[in-house]
Amino acid sequence: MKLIVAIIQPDKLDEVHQALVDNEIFRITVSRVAGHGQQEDPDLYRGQEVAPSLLPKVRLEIGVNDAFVEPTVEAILRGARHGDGTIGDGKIFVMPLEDCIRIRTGERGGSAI
Amino acid sequence: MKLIVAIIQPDKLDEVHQALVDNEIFRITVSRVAGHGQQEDPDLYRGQEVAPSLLPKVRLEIGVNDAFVEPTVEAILRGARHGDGTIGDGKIFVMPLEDCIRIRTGERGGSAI
Amino acid sequence: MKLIVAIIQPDKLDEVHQALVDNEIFRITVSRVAGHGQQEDPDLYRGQEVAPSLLPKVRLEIGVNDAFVEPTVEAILRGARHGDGTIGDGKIFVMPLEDCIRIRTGERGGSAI
Amino acid sequence: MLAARTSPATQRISTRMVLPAGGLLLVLAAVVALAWSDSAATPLPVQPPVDTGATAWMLVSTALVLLMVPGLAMFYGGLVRTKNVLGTMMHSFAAMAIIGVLWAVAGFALAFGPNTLGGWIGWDPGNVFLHKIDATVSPGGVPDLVFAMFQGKFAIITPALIAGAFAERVRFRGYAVFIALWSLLVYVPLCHWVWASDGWLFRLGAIDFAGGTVVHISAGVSGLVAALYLGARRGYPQTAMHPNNLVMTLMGVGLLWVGWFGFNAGSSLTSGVKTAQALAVTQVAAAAGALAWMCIEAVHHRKATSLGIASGILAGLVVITPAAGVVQPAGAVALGFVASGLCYGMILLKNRLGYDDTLDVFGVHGTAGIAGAVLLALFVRAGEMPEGRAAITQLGVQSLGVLTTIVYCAVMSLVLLVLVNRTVGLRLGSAGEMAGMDHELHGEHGYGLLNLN
Amino acid sequence: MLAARTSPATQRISTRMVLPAGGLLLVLAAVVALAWSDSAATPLPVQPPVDTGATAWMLVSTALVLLMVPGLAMFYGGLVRTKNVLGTMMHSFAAMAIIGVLWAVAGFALAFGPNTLGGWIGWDPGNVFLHKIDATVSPGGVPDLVFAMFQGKFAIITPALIAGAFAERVRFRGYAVFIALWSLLVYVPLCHWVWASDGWLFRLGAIDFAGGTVVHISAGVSGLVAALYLGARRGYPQTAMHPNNLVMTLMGVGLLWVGWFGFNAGSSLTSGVKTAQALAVTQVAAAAGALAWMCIEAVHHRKATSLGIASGILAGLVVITPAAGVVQPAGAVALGFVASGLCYGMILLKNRLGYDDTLDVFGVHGTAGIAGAVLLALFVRAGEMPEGRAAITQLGVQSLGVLTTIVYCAVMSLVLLVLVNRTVGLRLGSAGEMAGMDHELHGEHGYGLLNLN
Amino acid sequence: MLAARTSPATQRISTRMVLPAGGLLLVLAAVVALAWSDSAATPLPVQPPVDTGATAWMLVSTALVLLMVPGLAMFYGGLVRTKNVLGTMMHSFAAMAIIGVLWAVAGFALAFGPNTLGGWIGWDPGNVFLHKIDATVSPGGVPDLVFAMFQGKFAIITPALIAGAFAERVRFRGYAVFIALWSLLVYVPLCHWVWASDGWLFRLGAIDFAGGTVVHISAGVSGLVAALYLGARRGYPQTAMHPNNLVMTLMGVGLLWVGWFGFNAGSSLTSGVKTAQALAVTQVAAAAGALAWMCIEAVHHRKATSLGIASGILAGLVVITPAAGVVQPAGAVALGFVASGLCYGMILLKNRLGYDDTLDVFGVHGTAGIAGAVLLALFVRAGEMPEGRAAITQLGVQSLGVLTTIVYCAVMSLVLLVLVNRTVGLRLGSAGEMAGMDHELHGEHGYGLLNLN
Ligand SMILES: Nc1ncnc2c1ncn2[C@@H]1O[C@H](COP(=O)(O)OP(=O)(O)O)[C@@H](O)[C@H]1O
Ligand SMILES: Nc1ncnc2c1ncn2[C@@H]1O[C@H](COP(=O)(O)OP(=O)(O)O)[C@@H](O)[C@H]1O
Ligand SMILES: Nc1ncnc2c1ncn2[C@@H]1O[C@H](COP(=O)(O)OP(=O)(O)O)[C@@H](O)[C@H]1O
Repeated sequence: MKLIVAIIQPDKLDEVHQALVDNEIFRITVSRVAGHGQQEDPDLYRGQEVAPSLLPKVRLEIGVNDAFVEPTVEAILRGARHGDGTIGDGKIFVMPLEDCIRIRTGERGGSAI
Repeated sequence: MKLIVAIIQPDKLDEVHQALVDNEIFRITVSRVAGHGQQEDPDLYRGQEVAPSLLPKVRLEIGVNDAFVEPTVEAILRGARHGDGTIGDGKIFVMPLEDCIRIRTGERGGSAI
Repeated sequence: MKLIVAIIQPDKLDEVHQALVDNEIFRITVSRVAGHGQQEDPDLYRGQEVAPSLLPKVRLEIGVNDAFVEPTVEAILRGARHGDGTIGDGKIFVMPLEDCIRIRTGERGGSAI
Repeated sequence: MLAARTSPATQRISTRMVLPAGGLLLVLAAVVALAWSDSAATPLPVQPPVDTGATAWMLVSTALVLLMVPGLAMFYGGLVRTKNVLGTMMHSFAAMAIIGVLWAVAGFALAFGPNTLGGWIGWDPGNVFLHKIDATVSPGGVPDLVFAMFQGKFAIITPALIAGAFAERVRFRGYAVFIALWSLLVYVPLCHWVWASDGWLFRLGAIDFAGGTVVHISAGVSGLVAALYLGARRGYPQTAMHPNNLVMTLMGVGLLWVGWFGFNAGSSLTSGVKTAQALAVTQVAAAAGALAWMCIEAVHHRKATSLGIASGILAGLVVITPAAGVVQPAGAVALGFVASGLCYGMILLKNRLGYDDTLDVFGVHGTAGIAGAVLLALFVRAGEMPEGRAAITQLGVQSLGVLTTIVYCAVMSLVLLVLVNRTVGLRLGSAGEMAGMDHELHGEHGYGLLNLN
Repeated sequence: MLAARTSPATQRISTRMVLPAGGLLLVLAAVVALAWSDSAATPLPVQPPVDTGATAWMLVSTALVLLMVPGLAMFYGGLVRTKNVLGTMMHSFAAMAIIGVLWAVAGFALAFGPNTLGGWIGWDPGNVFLHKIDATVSPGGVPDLVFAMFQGKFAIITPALIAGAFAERVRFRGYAVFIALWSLLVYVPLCHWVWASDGWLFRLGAIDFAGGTVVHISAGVSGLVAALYLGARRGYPQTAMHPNNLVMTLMGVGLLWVGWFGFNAGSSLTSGVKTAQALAVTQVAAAAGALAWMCIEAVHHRKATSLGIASGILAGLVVITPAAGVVQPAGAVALGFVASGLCYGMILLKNRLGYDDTLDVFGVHGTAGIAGAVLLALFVRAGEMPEGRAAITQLGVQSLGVLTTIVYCAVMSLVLLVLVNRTVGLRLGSAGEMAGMDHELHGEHGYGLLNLN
Repeated sequence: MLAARTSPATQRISTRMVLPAGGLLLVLAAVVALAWSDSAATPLPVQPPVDTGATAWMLVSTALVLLMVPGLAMFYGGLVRTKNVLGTMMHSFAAMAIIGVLWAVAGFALAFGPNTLGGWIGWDPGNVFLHKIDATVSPGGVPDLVFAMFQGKFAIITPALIAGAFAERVRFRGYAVFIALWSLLVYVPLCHWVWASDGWLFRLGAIDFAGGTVVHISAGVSGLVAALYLGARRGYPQTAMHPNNLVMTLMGVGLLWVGWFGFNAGSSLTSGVKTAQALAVTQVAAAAGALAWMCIEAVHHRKATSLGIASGILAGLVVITPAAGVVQPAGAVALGFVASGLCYGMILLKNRLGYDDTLDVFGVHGTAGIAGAVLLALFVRAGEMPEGRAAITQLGVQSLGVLTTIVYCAVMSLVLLVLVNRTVGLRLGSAGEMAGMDHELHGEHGYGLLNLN
């Protein structure tokens, strides 16, 4: 099992979500975060361009069985890109997941994902 | 050492927190997230039921020594269930944790947890 | 590759960020969280001190190549301490990271970090 | 008495309104309206001329007191937890809806009609739906409808104030029924006693310029009884419960201050020197209350809080309410200082006693209301008391009024609370309380910040 | 006609103002101002005495209607998604800026000048920049400038209302041009027909006390046409789109209610019995609307929502607008109930039909506006109709006014929408819509909560 | 002089009030109040009759100017970082508390008493606690207490404006002492010079209708001096510091606009043609300012921001303040345009110079205030200047008034800043600045969204 964490642009959440559903990944956890990378996206403040050091991003957290790692990554790549890829499109991190427990039933492991 | 991430229902935070304290887990980090799973929990909007694709959830992050994994999981299971378990009660993920550093002292490893 | 998660005090975000940049770590993801540990930091409410069970904290998430683990940890320690270390200064967790994908290009592994 | 004066039909209407049902009412209202719109053609007796200036100020005062309702919603809404913000604000808005209709249908007729049932309440069947005063003008030159609407706003805000005492733990349905009954059986009689020209407290010469007893003591005491009867919130006081939005609370107190000018200076029912005096002391007492609370906190905790300044403003505004037209600025400063001191102490006492008057309705409105109603006797302008009366006598009269109000409100509120809780249900269950009123009772969330798409 | 009356110079000014360019205008304005400040020295004819009371109330009403603009911004702003909150509020504020200037430059002269172009519009070149009425007083004793400003606020709020129908998907630039044109070519003629003393609907005896047709039906119908022409938001209705801040929506509706007192009671243009009547029914209808909506939801979904209560307030306020000075409280209750029922039904119908009238401008303002303008004939006071006219005849006249308004607004709005969309561009592109108006069009974010430093 | 006129006792009171101590004061106030409530029985001389209409409008204006204080709190509060939102709002609310009391105790007596100390200030010991004017009516028919309260609101808002210049980096305690001193030593003298009938600038025929010099220039200049003396925020300008809640800033500017009607039109001290003129130009100038700023941004950055529209509104409102009663709508449009242009330029200049006038108090209030006070001479109605005076002479007089104000404020503010910073401490330490004022100084958090239980 793996835990996949992806940082994407907020405006792509819908499309990523759709792409995941298309690849049969139905369960995700989402949060608002702020990110610093290469991207610059200034706001305006009284006549001045202000480039915030932290830009709003969305963080996805998805626990998957090993077979689903590639479909998940592929779905995110498909949904999260602006055009052919633009600076700020984000990152995907894949981490080992040792166990997963469904709270409702207490089930463990792959079937609980 | 393990890092335990749990996604629970917001209204169970208090009880989970209490259950953790009962099992002598005192340090946690909490954040608001939104989750998509099997649960549906519609809001009303001008006479219409609107089922949001993302429901409010709470995310717990707890670093523990190996001996505390089971007590932690057990406490969460105990505190987070609605009745005998209801859809939407959430998930627990257990990940390997290679190191832990207490910023205040610089201590490392199990004693820093 | 490692994923480093750090929980720090909100007022130290700027300094930690600067310290990371000084150590040539340029990409981070930040979120607001709430933490429970040893620290107590009461608010006032109509003449009464109210110690919240959860205090505002900032969570950093940084994916790094192995060689950068120590510089990252060192930068966080340097930036996040109040004086010589004060209760509530936070924790750093280091987790194994199996893969990293840059969404823009689809690059994988160490070069995508 | 009541039966002899009204036709059974109208009577049935006024009873039915208590329950927010409305379907049948719609038809009835239409019929009644049509009937009356004809009869309105009958010529009116000669009227006093309209004083456009006094009327203008009373119209404005009505608008200002209305502004207090969203102000209160914001003040209270900011102090509860995120999951209850809408439910708490709804308490104010529902009072607007329910009492707003009820007052026009029967409340005004009951409060300002001639004594009935031995003076317990008034009743003027001609003023069901404010019919009789449709085009009449008071001797002061202000159309009676304006007075009725101005008074209606007081009737709205009083139950909304109570809601703070049992915030975060009541069912909306029960609340709606409770305030409807409370309004008819507690507020309306009190209002009649104190402000109707044949009310017994009015006749005794009790001074209550803008509602210290009628509004604040009644809300404070009823709130206290409700808080005690319904019990504390789950987890109180061990769990720290943080205000979700003190920023909104500050905005709310700003609107309350502005609206209070209408509340107090409008209670002069004219636009002249008395009005100016009421406005001036309102301003000064609020500032003094805020300053005093700030100083107390600075001494007690070395920090002045924004909630403290807001509470001080409120304490100052409440304490001056009964006294607005009758004391001078120096007295207002003194009252403002005293009020903040007493309220601060009362809240500390509450914390020690451990009951859960959630937003300190008794702690602020009750305490400062009592202080104002009693102490005003010490600061009153010489000419304002019934001729030849000594300050000490007036103090006695004031205390009598206050005591009666406390006892009446406590007893009646308890009866109504038990009644509503046992029938419709008032106290929210533990699961609902955990989930939060907003989603549980109203199917909504206050802030959608997390919903990203 | 128009050409014959104005000098080419002034004409050019009034045309140019339509585009928010301003550079040249500044110079022109300065010149004009200097020229006029001299000419103002010519002695004025004898004037009616000022009624300070009526003037005071009209000044206040002007301020209250202005308060509705931020109120509307908050109401609308709270209902959209986080990424569009500022852009949506900007629609109200931009109306303040654009129509605020336009009205002073030419709008008032066009709306309240004598009939021109066969009565389609008015025109009084002396009132460009409100010059002629600088110091005149109306027979009612209110300075004409106050009336012009009061009316100007109506001109501001009407296009701001429309914006709710196409919220979350228009370009700011196109919106600015659209409302400027719409104001001159739709609002101003309507306003002239209904309220100018030589307007044809006014002469027919159509009753529109405070703008049921001019403001609400026109905004509702134009909004509907715009929603249909521009199409739905990306993802509507599959994607659930949650209000970002219902708390703010509640605050907004509170301010709207308060402001509406100015809107309706101010439309009496005096401070007397008629004003009191207008204020009373406004209050009662709003409460009745809220109560009805609450009850409908309680029956339909077993939950009363805060947005429901807010919508009911709005429905009640809109329905009473055309009827404010002419019905009695009982009629107001009836109208409030009917309005909430109809609006609730209309919104359900919209959901079934699937078009995206985003914030239900037609569902609330159009529906309740039509209901009020037509049904008021059933509840009107006997003395309010042109002598000897039967309720049924009045109903016919009202319907004629409503139908004309609907047709005129629908056709003209469509023409303007096509025009603006094809030239300046009105519909926002898909990428911009995904990114959100706030950052895309205005370079800002509404809430900076995530920015920690 | 001062000593000769007051009894030592009252003098001590007025001095002591400067420090927010209050304990002793309470007792004193009570004594004084009791003493006076008796003496108030002495018969008053024959008074002018009350004009209820003018009084109504002045009461309303007082309420409207009070509304500006929460409006300002919201405007400023929204622009700072999340950790400072309450502390910033507290600056406005504390001004309400401190100056609110101070004005009643001694401020009014100092500002509007007869010349003393060679005309530097006024003093009327009878008006300590507004005693002498308790029941008097001005020749215009407005009770003097209303005027005193109306003026008191100006005294409150001016120091609150200054706070924007050193937002996010001052201690609350020092701020409280600073504004108390500033109010007595800077505001009160200025107010006396310009508005008291024996003030030297008033006598020179300087036109300052509603406070361009007294309020805006004084706040702007003092703010600038404070920003320079206290230095920039930690990290400024490298670190981007984002507004935490532009949504609230927009709400705030809405309330400011509404409140400004009271500010400007209320300054006519009546309810008539002059009032109407003041209200009209206020409306038009604000709209013009907003429109101009919108256009400038659209040209400069291809995007119109909501903060831009808000700033333009403010610029327009400030520029018209000194000119409100004396220019015509065309002039108001011109002034609004010019003001936005100048303020925009001034802020760009500030960015280049690098000093940290955090919320652009000088950039907006100072700049537009100066522009308005000087340029009004070009647009003034013929009849408004002292007889026979040419525009150019008036321009000279205006410039003299402006220059004096600038110099006086700059010098005195600097003295007070140094004094307070060295004694009580004004500049917040680096650790406190990082932690944020809300938690550090007030023990609170503005938004509790993260506190989940
Ligand atoms: N190594 C990393 N650790 C943590 N977050 C990262 C890392 N790299 C990228 N991110 C996140 O992804 C976002 C996009 O990164 P950016 O550098 O702008 O894009 P790209 O990698 O396509 O050039 C950043 O704002 C940050 O939140
Ligand atoms: N595989 C997963 N990856 C990430 N989050 C998950 C996963 N499974 C569940 N969640 C989180 O847990 C929440 C509850 O899941 P749900 O499917 O409703 O409950 P259950 O598993 O009990 O049926 C979801 O809203 C989501 O936030
Ligand atoms: N084992 C842990 N798991 C998760 N979060 C932790 C853990 N230990 C500390 N934290 C986070 O770090 C913060 C600081 O911890 P605290 O105990 O106050 O400091 P210290 O360890 O220096 O005494 C906590 O509020 C919490 O958010």
